[in-house]
Amino acid sequence: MPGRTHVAARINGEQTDFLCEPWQSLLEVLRDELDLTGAKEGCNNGNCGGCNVILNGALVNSCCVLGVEVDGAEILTIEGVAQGDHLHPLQRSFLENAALQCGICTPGFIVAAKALLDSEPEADEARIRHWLAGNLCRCTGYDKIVRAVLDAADEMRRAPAAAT
Amino acid sequence: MAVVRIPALFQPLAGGATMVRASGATLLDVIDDLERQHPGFRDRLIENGAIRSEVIIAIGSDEAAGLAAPVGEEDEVHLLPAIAGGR
Amino acid sequence: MQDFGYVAPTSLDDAVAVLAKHGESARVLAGGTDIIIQTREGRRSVEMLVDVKSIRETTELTLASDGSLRVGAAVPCARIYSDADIARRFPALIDSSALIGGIQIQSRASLGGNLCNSSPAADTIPTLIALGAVCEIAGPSGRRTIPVEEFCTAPGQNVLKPGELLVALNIPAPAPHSGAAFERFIPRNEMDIAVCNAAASVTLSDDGGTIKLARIAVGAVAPTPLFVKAAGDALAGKPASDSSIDAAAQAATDAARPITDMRGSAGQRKHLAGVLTRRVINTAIARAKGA
Amino acid sequence: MVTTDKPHYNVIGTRPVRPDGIDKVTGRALYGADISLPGTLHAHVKRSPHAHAIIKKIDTSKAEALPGVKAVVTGADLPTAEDGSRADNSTNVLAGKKALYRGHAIAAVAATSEHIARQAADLIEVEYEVLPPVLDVRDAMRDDAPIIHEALRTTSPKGPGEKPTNVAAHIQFNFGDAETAFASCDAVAEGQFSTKMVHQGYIEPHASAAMWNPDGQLTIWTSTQGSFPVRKDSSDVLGHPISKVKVIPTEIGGGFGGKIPLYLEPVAALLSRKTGRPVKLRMDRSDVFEGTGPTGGTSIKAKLGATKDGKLIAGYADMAYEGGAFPGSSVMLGALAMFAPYDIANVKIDGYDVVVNKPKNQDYRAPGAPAASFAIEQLVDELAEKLGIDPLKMRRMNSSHEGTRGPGGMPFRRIGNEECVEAALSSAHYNAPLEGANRGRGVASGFWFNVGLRSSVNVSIQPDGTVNLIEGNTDIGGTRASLAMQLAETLGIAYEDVKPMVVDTDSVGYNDVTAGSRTTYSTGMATHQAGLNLVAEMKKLLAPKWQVTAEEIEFQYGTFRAGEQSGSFKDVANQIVGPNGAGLTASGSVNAGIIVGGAFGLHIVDVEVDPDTGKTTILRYTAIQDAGTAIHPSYVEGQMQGGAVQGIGWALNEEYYFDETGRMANSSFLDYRMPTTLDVPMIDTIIVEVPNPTHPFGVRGVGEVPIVPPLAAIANAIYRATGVRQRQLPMSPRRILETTRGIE
Repeated sequence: MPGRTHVAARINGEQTDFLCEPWQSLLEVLRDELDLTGAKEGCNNGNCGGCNVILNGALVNSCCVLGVEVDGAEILTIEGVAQGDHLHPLQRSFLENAALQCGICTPGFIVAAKALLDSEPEADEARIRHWLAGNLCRCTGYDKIVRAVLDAADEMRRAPAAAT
Repeated sequence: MAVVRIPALFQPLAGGATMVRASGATLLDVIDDLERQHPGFRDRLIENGAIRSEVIIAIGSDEAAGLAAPVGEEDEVHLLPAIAGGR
Repeated sequence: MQDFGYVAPTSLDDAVAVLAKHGESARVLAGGTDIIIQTREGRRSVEMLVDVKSIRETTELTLASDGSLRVGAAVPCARIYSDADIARRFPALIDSSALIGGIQIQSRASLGGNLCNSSPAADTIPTLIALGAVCEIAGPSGRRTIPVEEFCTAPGQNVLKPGELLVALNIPAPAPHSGAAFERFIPRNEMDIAVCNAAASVTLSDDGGTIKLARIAVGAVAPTPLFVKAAGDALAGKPASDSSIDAAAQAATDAARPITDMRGSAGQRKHLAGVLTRRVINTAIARAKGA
Repeated sequence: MVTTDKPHYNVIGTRPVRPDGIDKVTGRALYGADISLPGTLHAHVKRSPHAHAIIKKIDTSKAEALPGVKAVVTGADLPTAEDGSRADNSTNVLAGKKALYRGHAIAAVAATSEHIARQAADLIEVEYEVLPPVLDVRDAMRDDAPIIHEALRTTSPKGPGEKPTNVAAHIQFNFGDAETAFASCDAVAEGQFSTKMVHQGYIEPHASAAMWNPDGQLTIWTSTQGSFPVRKDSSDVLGHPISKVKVIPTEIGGGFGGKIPLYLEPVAALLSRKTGRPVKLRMDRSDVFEGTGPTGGTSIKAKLGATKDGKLIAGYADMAYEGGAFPGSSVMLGALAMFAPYDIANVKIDGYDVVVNKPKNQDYRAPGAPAASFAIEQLVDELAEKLGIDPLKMRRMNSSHEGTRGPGGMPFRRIGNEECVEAALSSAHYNAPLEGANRGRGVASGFWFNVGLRSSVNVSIQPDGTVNLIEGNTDIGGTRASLAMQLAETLGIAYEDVKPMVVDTDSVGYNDVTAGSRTTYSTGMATHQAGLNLVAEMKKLLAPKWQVTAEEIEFQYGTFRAGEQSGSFKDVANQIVGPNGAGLTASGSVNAGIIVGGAFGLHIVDVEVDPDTGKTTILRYTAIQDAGTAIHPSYVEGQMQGGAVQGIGWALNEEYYFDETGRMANSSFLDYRMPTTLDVPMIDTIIVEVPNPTHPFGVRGVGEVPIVPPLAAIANAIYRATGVRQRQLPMSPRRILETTRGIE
C-alpha cells in the first residue's frame, strides 16, 4: 500500500504541513495529527454536523473529506473563529442566549452558522433552520440556538467589523 | 399508634394486610413492633443496622433519614420498594 | 477504515488508465459523501480511490447557448443551485440538488456521484430521467453515451465497466411551454433517504390546453429508479385535467414494486408513488404555464 | 413566569453566562475522545453479530499476531464469584458464556493505532451456536419463549417463581378497590398501548482512557454522568480496591441517563494492566446504538374510569417493560409515575420486568414515565371527550395536590400540579383559535420525581475575596452556573466571584450521578450548607478581631455586622485570608434521600397531519412546568425545550427497527431519525414557581419532567386532526397511513 502523503494547507490562517494516510479523514487529521480537537465526531458519516469546518469557503463535514484531498486548501475550524481573545459575535451570542447545554455540538453549529452569515447576513429564521438542518443537537431543542444565530446576525449587520 | 402502610411486595409477610398498626417512638421501635406482629419484616427492611438500600421508608410525606427518625402517634409510615432504575 | 491508495489524475486519459489498471478494486471519488462512508463502514471494498476533481471535463458546469446544460460529473450540488441562470431554466434540478443531505453534503455531493452510487432512492436520478438527461462515459475503448434511465442496473450497480468513468451529464434544453418538478417524501423534513420520490417533466401545447409530452420517473419503489413510460403516455395528447393526472399517477403506482424495510412499507411506497406523481405533475404544469 | 411566594433574591433568577461557556464555544473544552496521554494505545471492541448465541470458542491468535497489536482481552479476564458467575454489569461489559444481544461486547484489542486495533478485532475468530432470539416483550413472557437466562426466576409478592422465565419481576400496587370502583363508573376508557426501544441520542459517543500503574493505582478518564459510581462499579467489576481507583471526569457531551453505567472503563483498564501503557477506547455511532443502554420498549394495557361529572375514580394498568438482556427495566418507575398527576382513590397496577435479546435497558430521562403517560393521558383525553368536558378542565378537576396520595402511597407535600393546569388554561396558546383542515390541538400532563441522593462540595476563600466551589458532579447542562449562583446567593456575593470546578473522585467527597433531576437540587443543598459553614467559620475568625463573640455577629445579604461594626464579605475575607491570614475551607455534604417530592408539567401542542402522506407537522408548542424556584431561568427553559423536542422525536419517528434476527437495521443518525432544526418550531415555555419545601431555595429538579407529556400530547392532537386514536409509537407517517387509511 502507498505510504503517507505530504499535504500542505492553510488552516486557520496558518500554513500547515502534515503527513497522512490516504484513508484518514480530514476530521482524523485535524484531531489526531494536528491536535485541533474542536471538531467533534458524533456520527462519522455526515449526519450530525459535529465535525463541520469551512473548506475553501464551503461548509463541509470533515468526516466526509479525506485528508489527502485538502492539499492547497484553505480551512477554517472552530479554533480559528475567535480572533485572539476577541470572540466572534456568534460565540458571544451562544453564551448570552444559553444556546448550549452539554456543548458537544456547539463547535459544529458555530462553524455552520458562520458559513451562513458570511454569505447571507440577512438570513431569517426559516433560512437559519434550513441551513442548520445538518447539525444535530439533542439538548436544546434548537430554540435558543436559532435565537442565538438571529441575534448574532443582527449584531453583525449593525457592526460588520465585529465579525471579521 | 402509628399506621404502617404495607405495599403489595410485603403484604404476604403481613398475612395480606394493607396496613398494620405498630407502636414506637422511633422508626426502629416501630419496625421491632412490626416484627413482633409479623415475623420477617425486620430482615426485609434492615441490613447492617440501617435501612436496606432496596427499600425507602417514609414517615408522612418525608423520607426517613434513618432508623432513629422519630415517629409520632398519628404518623403514617410508608414502606416503598426503592426506585429500581436500570443499573 | 480499510487501507486504500489515493490518486488524483489531472486528465481523463490518466483517470481511465489508472481505473483500468486497478479494475474492480478502483472507485471514483468525487464529493466522497457516499464512497468515503461506504468504504469506512466496509460496505464497498476499495483498493484505490481515483479523485476526479482535478479533471477539467468532470468539473465544468456549462449552460450552452442552445439552452442545454452540461454538468461535469463531479460538480457539487451547491454550485448547481447557486447558479441563477440554471435555477431559472431547470427548477426541477434545483428541487433535487438542494435537498440531498444538509448544506454540508451539498458542498461536496455531485449529480455524477449520486448517479454512480446507483441507489434506488437517489434524489437526482428521477429528475435526470424526467429531463431526458444523457450520460457521457469515458473508458479504455473511448467515449459512449447512454440515457440516464438505462444507467442503473441494480441497487448500487450500474453499466460502468472496469476502467470506465462518468464524465458528465448532458441535459437537453427545455422545450417551449415545458416545466418539470421533483418531490420526495421523507419522515423528517431534511437529512433522510427518500421513502419514495418522483419527477415529472411536461410540455404543453402552445395554448397550454393540452399536454403534448410528459416524462415521469419514480424512485425507491424498485431496485433501480423507474422511468414510467406508461405514466407519460397517460398524459400525452390529453388535457391537463384531474382525470389524466390520476391516470398517470395510477400508472406510477402500478409500476412500483417496492419492498418493506426500515424506511417504509411496500404499501406506503406504492401509495406515495401515486401521491407524489400527482403532485409533481401539477407543479410541472404550473411551471410550464408560468414559463 | 408564574410565581407564588418567592423571596427576594439577588442572584437566583438572573441569567449570567456559564463559567465553562468560553471553552465550549471556542472548541477548547475537552470531552471524552479529546483526552490524549503520552504513549497511548488505542483499542477497539469486537461485538456480537448475533442477538442470542452461545459463545463456544474465541480464538485471538491471529489478532495477537498482527504487527502493532499489544493485548487482547475477553470476558475470561474479568474476575468471577466463587461459583464462577459474574454480576450483570460485568457480563454486560464483556460477554460470558452467551452473547445476549447483537452488539454485546465479546473481546477487545489494544494496538498502536485504532486502525490496527480495528483490523485486529476483525481477525478475532468467535465460534457461535446461534439460538433463537426473543425480541418482543409480550412474546418473551410466553411459556414457550426461548429462555435468555436459565437461572432467572420471577420475583413477586408471592415469592420467587419455580420455572426458568424471562419475567424477572412482577410488581404490584393496589390502593383502594379498583374493581368495585370501575363498576360504579359512568364512563370508562381503555386501550392497549406499545412503545418501541429508543435511544437517548446524546451526540458524543462514549469514550474512556485508563492507566493502570504497576503499584495498582488505576486512573480512569471518562465521559460519564457519575464519576463516583464509575469508581465503585469499576472496582466491583475488576475486583480492585476502590481506594486504588481514581476517576477523572471529562466534559460530557450529553447523557440523559445513558452515561451512568460502565461500558468501556473496565475494558480499557484491563488492557492497560496487560500492556503497562495508557489505553484509550471510544465507540462509533453504531456501537453506541447497538452496544449501550437505550430504554426498552413497553406494552401497557390501561383502563380509567370516571363519574359523569368528570371525577376520576378508578385506574388499572398492566405494564410490561423490556429490561433488555438483563433484568432492570423502568417498570417500577413507570408504575409509580403513571397516576401521579391525578387524585384517584382506587388504583391497581401489575408491572412486569421482562428480559429480551436487546441491549441492556438504561435510564432515559424520566425513565418509565413517558410510556406510562402515553397511555394514561390519552385515556384522560378520551374520558373528557366522552363526558363533554374540556381536557384541561378535566385535569383541573382531578389534579393531585398537597396531601394527595402520590406514588407508592406517600402524600405529596406542596406541589405545583394545579398551578401548571391553571397556567395552561390562561396561556396565550390555549386561548388562541386553531383553524384549518387536518389540524388538532392536544394537551397532556406529566410527573417526575426529584431524586435526592448524596452530594458533597468544598468551598474555599481566595485572597481577593472570591470563592472557589469544588464539586464532583459532571456538568451536563449548566450546573456549574446553577450551583455557583446558589453559593453566591448564600454568601451575598456576586455570581462572578464564585469559581466552580468539577474535580476527580480523589479531590472531593462522594457525589452521586448527575441524573434524576438532582444536581441543582441536591448538590445545591450541599453548596448552600457549605456556604453557611463557611460563614460560620468566618465569624469565628472575625470575632477576636472585632472583640465580640462569634454569636454576636450577624450575616445577611453579604454583610457581617456586630453592633456598630460591619464589613462586606470581601472585606472580611481579606482580613481573614489576606496577606497575613490563614486559608479557609468549608464543606457541605448531604444525603437528600431518594424520593423528595416531585415536579409536574403540562404541554400544549398544535399539529397538522397530511392526509395523503400521514406526516405530522408540529405547528406550535408550549411547555409549562413547575420549577420550584428557577435558579437560572434560561437553563430551565433549555431543559423544557430540549425535553419537549426529544419527546417529539420519540412520538413521531424514533425507534429501534429490528429485523427478525435481532439486528438493528437503523443504527445511524441517518435512519434513527432524531428531530432536526426543520422538524420543530420555537418551543414556548411558561415556568411556574411553587417553591419546593424541602430545598432552602425552593428548587425542584427540572431535567426530566419535560419528556413525559409530549408523546400523549401529540397523540391527542393527532386524534383531534384525524379522528383516529394512536396506540403505538412511533406515530410515523407509515403508522398514520396504516391507522387512518389502512395502508400497510
